[in-house]
Amino acid sequence: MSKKKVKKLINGKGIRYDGRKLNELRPIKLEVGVLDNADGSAYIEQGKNKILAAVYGPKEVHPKHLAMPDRSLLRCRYHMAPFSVEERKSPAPSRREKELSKVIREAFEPSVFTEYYPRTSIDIVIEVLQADGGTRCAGITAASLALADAGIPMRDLVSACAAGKVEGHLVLDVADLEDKQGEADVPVAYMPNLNAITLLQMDGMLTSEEFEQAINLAVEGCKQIYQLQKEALKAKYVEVKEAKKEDAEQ
Amino acid sequence: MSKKKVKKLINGKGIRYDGRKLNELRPIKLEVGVLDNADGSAYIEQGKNKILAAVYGPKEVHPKHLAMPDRSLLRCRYHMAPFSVEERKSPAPSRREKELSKVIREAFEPSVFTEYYPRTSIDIVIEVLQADGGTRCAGITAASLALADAGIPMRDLVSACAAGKVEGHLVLDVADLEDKQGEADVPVAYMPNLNAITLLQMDGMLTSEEFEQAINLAVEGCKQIYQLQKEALKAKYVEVKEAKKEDAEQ
Amino acid sequence: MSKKKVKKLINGKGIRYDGRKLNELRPIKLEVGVLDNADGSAYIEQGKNKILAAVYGPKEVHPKHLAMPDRSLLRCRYHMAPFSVEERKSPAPSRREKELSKVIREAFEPSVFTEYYPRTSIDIVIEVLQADGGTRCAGITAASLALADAGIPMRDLVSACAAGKVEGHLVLDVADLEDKQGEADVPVAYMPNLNAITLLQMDGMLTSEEFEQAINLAVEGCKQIYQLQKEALKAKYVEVKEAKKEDAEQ
Amino acid sequence: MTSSIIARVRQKRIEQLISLGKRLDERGLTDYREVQVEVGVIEKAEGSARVRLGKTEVLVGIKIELGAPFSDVPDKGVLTVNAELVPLASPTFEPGPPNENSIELARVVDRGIRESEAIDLEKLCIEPGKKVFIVFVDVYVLNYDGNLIDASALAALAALLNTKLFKYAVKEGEVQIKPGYKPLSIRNHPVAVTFAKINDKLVVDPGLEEEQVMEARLTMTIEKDGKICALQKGGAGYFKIQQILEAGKIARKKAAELRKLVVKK
Amino acid sequence: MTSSIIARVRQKRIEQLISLGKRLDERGLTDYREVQVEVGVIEKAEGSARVRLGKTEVLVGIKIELGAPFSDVPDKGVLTVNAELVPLASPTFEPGPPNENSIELARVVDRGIRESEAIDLEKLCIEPGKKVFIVFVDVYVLNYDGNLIDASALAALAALLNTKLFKYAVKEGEVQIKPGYKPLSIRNHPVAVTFAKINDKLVVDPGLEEEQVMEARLTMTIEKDGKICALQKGGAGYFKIQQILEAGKIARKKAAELRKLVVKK
Amino acid sequence: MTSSIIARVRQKRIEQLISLGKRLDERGLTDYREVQVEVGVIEKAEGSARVRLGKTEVLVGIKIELGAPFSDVPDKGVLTVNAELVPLASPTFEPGPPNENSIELARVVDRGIRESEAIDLEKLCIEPGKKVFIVFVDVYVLNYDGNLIDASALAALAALLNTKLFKYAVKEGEVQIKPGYKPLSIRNHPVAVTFAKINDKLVVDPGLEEEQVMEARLTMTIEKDGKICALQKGGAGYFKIQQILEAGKIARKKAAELRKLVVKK
Repeated sequence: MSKKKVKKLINGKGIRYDGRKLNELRPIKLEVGVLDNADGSAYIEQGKNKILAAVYGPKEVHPKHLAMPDRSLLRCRYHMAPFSVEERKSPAPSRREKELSKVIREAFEPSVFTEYYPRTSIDIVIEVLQADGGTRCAGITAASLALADAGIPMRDLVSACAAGKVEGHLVLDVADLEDKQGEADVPVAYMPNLNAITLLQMDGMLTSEEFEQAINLAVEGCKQIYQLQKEALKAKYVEVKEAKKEDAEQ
Repeated sequence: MSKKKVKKLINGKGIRYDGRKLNELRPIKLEVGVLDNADGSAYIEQGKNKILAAVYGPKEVHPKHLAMPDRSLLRCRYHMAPFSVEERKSPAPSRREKELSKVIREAFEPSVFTEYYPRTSIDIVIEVLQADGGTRCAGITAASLALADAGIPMRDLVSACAAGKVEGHLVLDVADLEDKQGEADVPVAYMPNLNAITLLQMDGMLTSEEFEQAINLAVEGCKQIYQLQKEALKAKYVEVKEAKKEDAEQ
Repeated sequence: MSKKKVKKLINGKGIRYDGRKLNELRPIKLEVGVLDNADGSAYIEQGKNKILAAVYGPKEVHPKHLAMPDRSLLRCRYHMAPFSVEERKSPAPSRREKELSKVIREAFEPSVFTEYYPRTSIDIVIEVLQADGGTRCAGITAASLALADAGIPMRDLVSACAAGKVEGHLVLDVADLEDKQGEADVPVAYMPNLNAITLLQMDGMLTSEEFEQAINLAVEGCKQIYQLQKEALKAKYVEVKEAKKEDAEQ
Repeated sequence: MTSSIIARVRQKRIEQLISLGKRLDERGLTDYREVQVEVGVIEKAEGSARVRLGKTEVLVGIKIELGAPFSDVPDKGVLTVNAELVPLASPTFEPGPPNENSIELARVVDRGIRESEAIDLEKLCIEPGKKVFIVFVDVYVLNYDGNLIDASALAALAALLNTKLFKYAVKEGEVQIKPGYKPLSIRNHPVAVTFAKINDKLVVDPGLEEEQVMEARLTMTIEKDGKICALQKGGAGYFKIQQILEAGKIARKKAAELRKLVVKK
Repeated sequence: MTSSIIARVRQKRIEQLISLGKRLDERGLTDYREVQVEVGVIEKAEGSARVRLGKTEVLVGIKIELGAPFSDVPDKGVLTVNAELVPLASPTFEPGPPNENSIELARVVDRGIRESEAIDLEKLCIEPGKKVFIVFVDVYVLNYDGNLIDASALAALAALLNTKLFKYAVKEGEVQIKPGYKPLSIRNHPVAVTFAKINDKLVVDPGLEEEQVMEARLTMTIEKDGKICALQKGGAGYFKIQQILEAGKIARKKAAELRKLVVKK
Repeated sequence: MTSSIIARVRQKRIEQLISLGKRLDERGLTDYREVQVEVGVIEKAEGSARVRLGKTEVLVGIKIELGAPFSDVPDKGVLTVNAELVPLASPTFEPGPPNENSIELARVVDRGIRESEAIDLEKLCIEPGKKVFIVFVDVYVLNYDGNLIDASALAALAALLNTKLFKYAVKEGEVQIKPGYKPLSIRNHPVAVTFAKINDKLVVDPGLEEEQVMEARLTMTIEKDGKICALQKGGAGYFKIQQILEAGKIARKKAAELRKLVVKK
């Protein structure tokens, strides 16, 4: 976290620079089934984040020696497009991208019934087309929908959201500028029905009281996002049903 | 194409800076069977180009999973020696070399009866020792002889030559300086007996009339080179026959 | 060898800058069985060199296609820690490290009864934690103990030591500064019982007389180190026996 | 085995249709699939465009940065085209460094832009031999259903036309960013038209299934005045001269149609 | 198969013990294994420390060099943490470029140092935008018996506290080394505490066998005033919020104990 | 299996011959195969030479470029030797980054040139610490029939002796190329002589089949006054001290013979 304060981010009334209240999410747009080739896919816009997620699988594992006799191999690739950030990013995966790929995969491990598909792999691909803070969380939110869209059985959807500390205030859904100038960022992935935290990281510094508030705030955010995810799935389901009806009527 | 005109390349009488007429090839020297280990090999000098081509195969494919049940796997590596160009080239294959390796391989695909040797590979190696413009074409011309030298059955020899546009004139067999200062370069690979164009690329700009002339000019060049290739093979064949006769006489 | 004389390294009485006589080894400390996971391990301090060696094997070869039907595959990795030298070294293996890995492996080939363990591999790992000249020799001395510690049958221990020429004098066990300012460095690996030189390299310039003296000097050094190796193994053996006795007595 | 039988049946079907002048999706032989172009989709990039060609979907983002010129052209900015076949787009795309397919794609797109001199690279020189603008054209394939070259070239052109360049001043050798933008100067409009040769006939804009059965591929990039500015033959087959000349005529017509979709009057 | 049966028996045993509040090596659930810290072990490095955590053994060496700052923080020195899982340390460690495990290890250690602002990076700036000190923290794993993060973070802290910075003067833009050293200014003391969740219970400092059966892993890095300065959940399982808050309390206590081993009063 | 029986029969045959002082190709034990040296074969390179040692064929090209010196020797030019085992040369050579064989080859050639101080690197310094000439020696193996080291070292020496350095002037810190060339200053002439130990006997210039059965390999590089300037033992076997000293005597003689082929009086 850079401590250089470039701009006042929260005004006296507790309103953030983008007009949000402290515990308010950015506008979120979710779409399910947006890519033709993938077995499942979803698109998320959250603030200026624009992220695509795709799922391929369950499918034959390549290379074969990675196949597991008792469950499916879950793989994940989190990747940012070269043009997604201020300064062009080399398309070769950075250390950051490799770490996030790992923790995102681990965020889905508790969700997916991998034991249903031994000797296969399920590949999650997250491509950040435009980054605006909180890409790992938004990527997880989208990827969970892509898994559902692919028909992969899950214990629960995974919803993800960060809380953070900015200019002394605990805030929900940390935006890019808040992340850069703020005091802490706590990304959380959560399965609401199981009360299970499946990803937890933190940059910054928080007292234990602040941390407790932050994690509760993030979990509240996850629950709101969970509702949006279910609506997005329902919208897709309805769309498909209507399309089928139309087909039948023709 | 750089448009900086460093030097007048064609004089008022249509004579090029190296003394050639517009539709004249550079001096070409072809030798077949120049390397001891390769199953087939050839050497070409065309202008100051000096290029070796070798063929290994048909042979067992390594790694095995690349083997194809119904035909031979044709592979090609076009590579420039670090000392072949003005400024030392890193020996790691460049993007250009990777693209040329692909299109050269595709230039030979229509020529080789790959179906005769299922589950094998045929490897074409082209090493540019000195580059003087038109290395891909000269490399193809040599590699075709190397394939013949290796006894690989072919529908026809592949002959290659570029046409181009320099100072407003269409010219045959574009040299390095003409390529750098000229307006267009159209490399063509051609099987004369089948009237088949197996490689076609272009840098530069041409009207459709110019393009039609250029491609016809390049094909004429290919036909001349075809004769030279056949002579080179005959020379080798005679040499081998005479060597055998000598052996027999001893 | 840089010829820049920064400092007088040998005084009028033939005493070296670190107080040693010309034919004197640096203080050497050897410890066997220092790492818990490795099948065998050893630690050496020689001057300021600090080097760990570990052996894993005989074990299944990975990848399998490298396995040999009639003997064990000996592999070696000589590697320097980034902080082992003045200027931080990138952890990616340098060309020097790759060459040394090869010649060190070849220094052990004549020693190990690889034919006893067909289809397996024996992996030697040498990690230079601090470098002070003569790391390849010190690494070999330690790795030989690690092989013994792993219970790998050997024709003889391999002992290694360099001789060199510094300010016109032939010296034993060349230190870093002597290597940098000196006229020649001749690292030698040797199996005393077989009178077998298993590694020999040289940087610098020597007349044939000097070379003969240097190689004899290095071999004398190896013989001294051989004694130290045997003592280190004995110390370990006694320690184990005593530990077992203690276990029995408890 | 079964799948290869199905594949052969499918191949036969495609070939039969084409010999009748028809195609699987009921297009004519020289018809493009539906083309959708959307620009400015990535606000943070200096330029961007998404092109859909039927189900093929490509996103191009343009970034502009300061850097050094090449030593042999010290007075020109630098154009760099890169293509990523991201694993989103197809079960056959593997993560990893660019392979020959993505390199070819990038280089064919590059050639069209470079040879038509679409970007005025001289204007991107700040200090000759020292500092120039580098234009990064990143082609990002999102869904692969055939004919990536045409979709990518079109998206690249649309993105370039949509690109803004920040204003700057040079003070004592240092470049200072000033408020405001101006459009990147684009003076030519190269459009790629790709043909597949199937059963010895030419079809434009091959879909994925057509690509899988085609004998050879030919891309012709046509600039705004109808000149050819790049060519690329691909695939294991060959073309007759006559086919290439015929392709040239079609390409000019098709390029003009496609160009209208991205170039505003 | 047999080995996997043995593994399952072992797993059962570990789980049963933990449900009784016990562990394989007779530690309590919140006990660390024996910790040994040795500093200055690599004289040629600017700083160094070896930490043993039971049989886990990690060496950290610090090198300081001159270099350029990042363009977005021109007035700060650079911290670079790298971790090597060298093949010495385990039969499962392969030579090669860093994999996701070594990258995660390095980044979690980095985060604790960076976020607690342990190093005063402003003081490592020599000439803004041009020349700064780069602090290389190289984590070298020598023997792997579980809980590399805590051992590495502790060794990194001990090494940093042991680091000397050469004195220098800047003359006409050139840095000149002067005789003598001063200690590197370290103003905070982050300590990582890692929990394994096994059979829904938390244990600290998991050994290798515990790591092999754990459901999930949680690392909390605690700075000198008891604030949390880095978090990392790992592993295929999950945590309940209550478990995380409980872990926070234990972590603060454990971190204070560990800190005493490396920070001299 | 059959091929390995044939190989063993062949091995026996080679060993028997050598015990009788003979070799497969009727050479004596200390005879080289026919050596052909051709210089200036690559006109565009600053220097070049092709050496044929029997059927082994190596091409060396020299390029000279401007660059920065190493920080620890700011007043010297840079020598860089690289070797490529190009897939032209043998069915066993795979494309890809240098492996341990090509690295060893390059480094042994490098050592002979560097340690004999054949190139006067001080003369290649243009501006200390800033700008020097870099001499790239690229070894390109065209046909592999054993003993690459001797062929490569000889070709490198011949190419260096054939190398021209462009003239230049330094104006305001910029190097300006001037018309004309002068020869690169070469002040020593290192020549490598390689021995194979087969059936406990030494043979020089081993051919490929001899390399396949040899127990060990020893290269001695001898400079113009008969001093040894580089050594390299290779292979899985060993040497007795006496064998090494004996090799030294032969090497000096052989090196003098080979040197005559490339150094003009």
